[in-house]
Amino acid sequence: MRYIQDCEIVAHDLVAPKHWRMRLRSEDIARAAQPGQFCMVEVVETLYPFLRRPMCFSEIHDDGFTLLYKVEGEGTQLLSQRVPGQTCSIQGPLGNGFPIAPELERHVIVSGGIGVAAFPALARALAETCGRPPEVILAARTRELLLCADLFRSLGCTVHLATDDGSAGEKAYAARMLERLGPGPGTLVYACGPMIMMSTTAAVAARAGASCLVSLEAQMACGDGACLGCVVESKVEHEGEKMVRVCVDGPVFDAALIDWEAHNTAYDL
Amino acid sequence: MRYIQDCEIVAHDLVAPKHWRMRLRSEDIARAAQPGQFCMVEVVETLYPFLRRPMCFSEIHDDGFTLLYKVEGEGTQLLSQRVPGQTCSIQGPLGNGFPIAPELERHVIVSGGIGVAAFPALARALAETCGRPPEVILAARTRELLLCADLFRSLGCTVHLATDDGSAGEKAYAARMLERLGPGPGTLVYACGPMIMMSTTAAVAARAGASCLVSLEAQMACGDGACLGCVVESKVEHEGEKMVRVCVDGPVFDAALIDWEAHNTAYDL
Amino acid sequence: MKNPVTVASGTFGYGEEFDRYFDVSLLGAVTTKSISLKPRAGNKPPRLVETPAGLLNAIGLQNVGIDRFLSQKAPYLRTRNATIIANIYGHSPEEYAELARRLEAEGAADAIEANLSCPNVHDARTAKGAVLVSQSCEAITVYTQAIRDATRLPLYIKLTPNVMNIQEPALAAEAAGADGVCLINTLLGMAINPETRKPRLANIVGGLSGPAIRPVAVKMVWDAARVLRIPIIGTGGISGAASAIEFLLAGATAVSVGSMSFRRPDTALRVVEGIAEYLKRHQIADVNQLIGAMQA
Amino acid sequence: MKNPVTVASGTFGYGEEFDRYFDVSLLGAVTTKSISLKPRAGNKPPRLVETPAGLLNAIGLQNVGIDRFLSQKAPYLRTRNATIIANIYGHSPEEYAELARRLEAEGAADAIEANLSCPNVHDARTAKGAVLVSQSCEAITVYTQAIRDATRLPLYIKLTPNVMNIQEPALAAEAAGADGVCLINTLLGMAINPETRKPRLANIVGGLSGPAIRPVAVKMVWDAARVLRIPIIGTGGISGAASAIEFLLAGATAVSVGSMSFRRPDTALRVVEGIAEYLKRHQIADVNQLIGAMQA
Ligand SMILES: Cc1cc2nc3c(=O)[nH]c(=O)nc-3n(C[C@H](O)[C@H](O)[C@H](O)COP(=O)(O)OP(=O)(O)OC[C@H]3O[C@@H](n4cnc5c(N)ncnc54)[C@H](O)[C@@H]3O)c2cc1C
Ligand SMILES: Cc1cc2nc3c(=O)[nH]c(=O)nc-3n(C[C@H](O)[C@H](O)[C@H](O)COP(=O)(O)OP(=O)(O)OC[C@H]3O[C@@H](n4cnc5c(N)ncnc54)[C@H](O)[C@@H]3O)c2cc1C
Ligand SMILES: Cc1cc2nc3c(=O)[nH]c(=O)nc-3n(C[C@H](O)[C@H](O)[C@H](O)COP(=O)(O)O)c2cc1C
Ligand SMILES: Cc1cc2nc3c(=O)[nH]c(=O)nc-3n(C[C@H](O)[C@H](O)[C@H](O)COP(=O)(O)O)c2cc1C
Ligand code: FES
Ligand code: FES
Repeated sequence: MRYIQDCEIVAHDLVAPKHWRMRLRSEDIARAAQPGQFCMVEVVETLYPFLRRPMCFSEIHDDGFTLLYKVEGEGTQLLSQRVPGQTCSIQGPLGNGFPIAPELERHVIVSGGIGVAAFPALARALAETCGRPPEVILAARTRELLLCADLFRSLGCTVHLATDDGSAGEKAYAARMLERLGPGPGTLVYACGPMIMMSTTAAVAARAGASCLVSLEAQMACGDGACLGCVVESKVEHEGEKMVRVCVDGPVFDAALIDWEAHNTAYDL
Repeated sequence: MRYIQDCEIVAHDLVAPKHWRMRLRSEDIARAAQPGQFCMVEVVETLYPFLRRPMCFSEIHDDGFTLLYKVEGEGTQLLSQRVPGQTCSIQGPLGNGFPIAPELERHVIVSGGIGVAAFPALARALAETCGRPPEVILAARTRELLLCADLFRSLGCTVHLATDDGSAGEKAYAARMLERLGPGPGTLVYACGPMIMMSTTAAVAARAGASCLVSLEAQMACGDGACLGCVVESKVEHEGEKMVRVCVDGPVFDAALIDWEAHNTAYDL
Repeated sequence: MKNPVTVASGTFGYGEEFDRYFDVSLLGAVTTKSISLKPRAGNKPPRLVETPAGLLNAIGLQNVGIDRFLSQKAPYLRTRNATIIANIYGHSPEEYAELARRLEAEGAADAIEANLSCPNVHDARTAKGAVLVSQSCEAITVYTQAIRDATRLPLYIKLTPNVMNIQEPALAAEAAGADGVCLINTLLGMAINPETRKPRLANIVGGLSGPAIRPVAVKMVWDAARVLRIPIIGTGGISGAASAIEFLLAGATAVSVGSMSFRRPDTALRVVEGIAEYLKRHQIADVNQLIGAMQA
Repeated sequence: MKNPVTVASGTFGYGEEFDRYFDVSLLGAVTTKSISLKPRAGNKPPRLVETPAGLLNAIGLQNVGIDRFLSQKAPYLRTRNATIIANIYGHSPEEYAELARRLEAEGAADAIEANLSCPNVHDARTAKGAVLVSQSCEAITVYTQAIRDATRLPLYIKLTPNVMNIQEPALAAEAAGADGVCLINTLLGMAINPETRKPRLANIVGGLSGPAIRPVAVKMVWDAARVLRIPIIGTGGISGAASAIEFLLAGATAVSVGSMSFRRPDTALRVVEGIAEYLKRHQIADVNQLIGAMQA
């Protein structure tokens, strides 16, 4: 099921500099949404910005869902000005969520910066279905950008903090932290964050024989597979195509399929 | 003095179907503004709608001013969604206000529909400087669109109501009401409303030997005399030009100078 | 067509992507993504950049190729009872003719739209002079005749706005046997990221679409309508019924909704409904009364 | 010019209208409204209609004429210490030459910009083929040479984007002796009110400007920069420093802020300041290092 609904903004708070949490009401979308899926958010009613903005479901509640986003440019800046009581048009859920595999031994979430957005919903689902909450590596530039740590702890997760400037946790890169946790063939790693963080994390997992899923970003117009704008190059052909669409073939991909070099060049990240 | 200021929205209320009253804070603009002048309002931060919207000062307070507007299209629709606490960029005051002439015997305001917007500020100024509050003819399509009647009464004005459907006051056109008040050579009529109402009011005044000032509308881009977009045809040349600019040569004009036929064709009203 | 509303090629996939939002058989027709003989991978990403009230794209005609179109995409649309306008793209008049022939032979299209105007399949750095087929009246003649000879299906020629006077290519298409023209394809454009100093599209140049270009498109439809006897499908920045009606009044016989489907997947359906509501409100019996009915 | 930022003709009046918002001598130059030999009344209203992220205008070159320009407008700008680019419009090469001669003789301009591209002074209903001077390379040559012979002031030729390939008219202007070109004037466009079925402009057709057209303008500047040796003034939808820098990176030597001055009268000054801030942040010593510095 896919919906386009005007959802009421229930709460909207600045949680760190330039980072906002917005709770929206929609029982339909909440019922249909899976961790790792995303929605397309209309940031303003008028047609500039023209396109919706993709945002993943950060938390999924009984009566709605929560977005967690960073102000990057014009669109998210305008979104941040909306206030509770107003409505916001949401299209979703879209894309493929994270597969939940209780049979695996170990689940490790590796999150960098705003890449954390999708993980509270995933952590809750894993905690509920796998018996054991996932381990979480939470990395960010600086202390105040380490988001959702308490939320993960409240779900029972062990949280390993890392910052680039050493202001909290370890002064280390996320991939290095993963290496030290000693992943193995029975480990499933879920990574989301800057491109370089995902590619290095994928490399660490590969060397250890662990599986690694990444959640990718790309410029999107439709979110529905129609515009062919959001493609990334895959190492393996998918239905005869070298180009896979982040919106419908992803956003969650097996890291081993992604041509990281091509992707880095394209998005310059 | 002209300002471009981000003014705080102090209050914003729906006063009749599709009609809003917005109070903004700015001591600078309030100090500089004259009844009949207008400002250019940025309805959204983003560039669609691209242009500001002209709105006259409806009331002028010590610490700010009030706008009274009707939702006509996209721009005013977006403006109506803003909430107190947010700011709104205002450019002004612009244009020429109403001349205040205490030496004249009689002052009659003739208002049609949202044309009433400029008159509360004018009525107060006249009441304060002329010793005697102006008479007001307040016409609208229907009862609930007769705005500001109590405000005028609180200033001591005699208010004559008229509606097209007879739901309040008389079922009569404003120009006809003016005729019955018997204006004469010592009377100054101030008219604002639909084009047809202003032209018929001007004709009544002319026949009675009364002066008549009208406040015109036109499509505006700059509000400052630069774009030459807001012109109307004048019967008399102004600095060698047949075309006069509503923004800087008006918006208040002597009705006798306006080529009503050309203006009606142009704006199709 | 049961109503004068279709969707613009490349903005509605193969129709199936939108089936989950509404019943696509309610549209006058579904116009599909440009199909070539061989599947095409398209350009490298980034392929999209948003611009003020618009969108630049350089997809590069990624498509599944005629074989998969015939075996999967068209049959699916048929199960949905959609009228199909198949948009085609080739590298020579012969390729276009071959595509048209196969589509007709397999009953996979109710009409053909030949894209002679895609801005994203040439290297912008070296291009000089006429680089799109529809920038040359001679080329339009040759291509249109070749396709005309290959099919009896209604044939629409899609033209580029990047010309000095749209009347010339439109008349060339008409003279060569087209049943109609589609106006407009995207306007050439580009954008640069000041922080990285790189072009925002991997292809550097792309095609501009969306509400931003609507005034340009309406003008071109009006220009063409004054000289053509064949119908025009008006396209460019339609965002709802009001803007669709603008195109009809300017002289378009039908309209196609393009990029706006990205913002609201059900825009085309809303346009169908909005036009019906408008006709009722204005007590107009037949939508054809609106065509070219601007009162200048 | 003390900095590479000016304003677009017709969007900044004669400069004096903006003097109350900031000191106009802080701009590289003030480009004034097109001036003709006789005063012009311009077109009938409505002359403006807003479009998505843009503006259609059909002012029709209303202006005070060269006499009042020389006696009032230029002297006022001189008292404000502004550098003046005087934009001129005539009905023949001789009229342009005469305007240039008088401006130079009276010291009323530091440079001349010849508007060979105003879309609002022809009857759109009957126009066929090349209707603007700058749609014909031959005409550009004749007009440019005539003005060139009349003045030694720096001469910029302002071109229309309504051509197939902007390189041709740009090269024609260069070959005929222009010191630079100004790209772009407005794109032809129109809009219709569906409720009244009337065109929204009394002139029916107008010129489209504003952020909506920026991608088209950047592309044309980039195209022209690859073949010209003379400087380009980039214009079209500049709304702040970031978009101004886009034009420089594409190859413009200077930029002019147009319609955005309507939205924010101090935009041009903000662009001056924003470019300075950008150069500092990126540790670039000279703004000229940005010109054509896109990394493709
Ligand atoms: C599937 C998916 C899920 C996402 N979930 C989240 C989320 O939960 N929280 C969050 O903060 N962000 C998320 N993003 C990224 C978010 O969509 C972009 O930050 C946002 O679109 C930027 O919009 P803007 O108008 O503010 O920035 P713009 O002015 O459009 O651009 C600012 C910068 O952001 C980049 N950008 C723009 N659009 C995208 C995009 N679609 N993807 C990646 N980069 C982009 C631009 O290249 C530019 O560098 C997600 C993206 C995708 C594809
Ligand atoms: C000097 C001046 C003072 C004004 N004061 C007020 C006021 O106090 N309260 C108030 O409600 N309105 C006032 N107006 C009119 C107001 O500016 C328009 O209603 C508004 O701009 C419409 O914007 P929109 O985006 O909602 O409508 P649009 O979608 O832009 O247009 C909707 C309709 O309004 C017409 N319109 C658009 N702009 C103008 C304009 N500038 N003038 C006249 N008609 C226009 C259009 O032609 C169209 O028919 C004033 C206009 C002027 C020129
Ligand atoms: C992402 C995208 C892909 C497109 N692909 C095609 C295509 O394959 N074939 C074609 O003829 N036109 C293509 N177009 C052009 C559209 O069909 C249409 O002519 C143009 O976008 C203008 O309409 P709009 O402003 O409503 O989008 C594409 C446009 C976009 C935005
Ligand atoms: C209201 C208006 C009036 C204009 N008048 C002139 C003019 O007199 N002469 C001229 O050469 N260009 C004129 N132009 C074109 C601008 O100078 C500029 O080339 C165009 O608007 C594109 O820039 P922009 O998108 O930044 O506005 C005018 C533009 C507008 C919007
Ligand atoms: S966003 Fe359109 S195909 Fe993915
Ligand atoms: S609004 Fe620009 S001259 Fe009046």
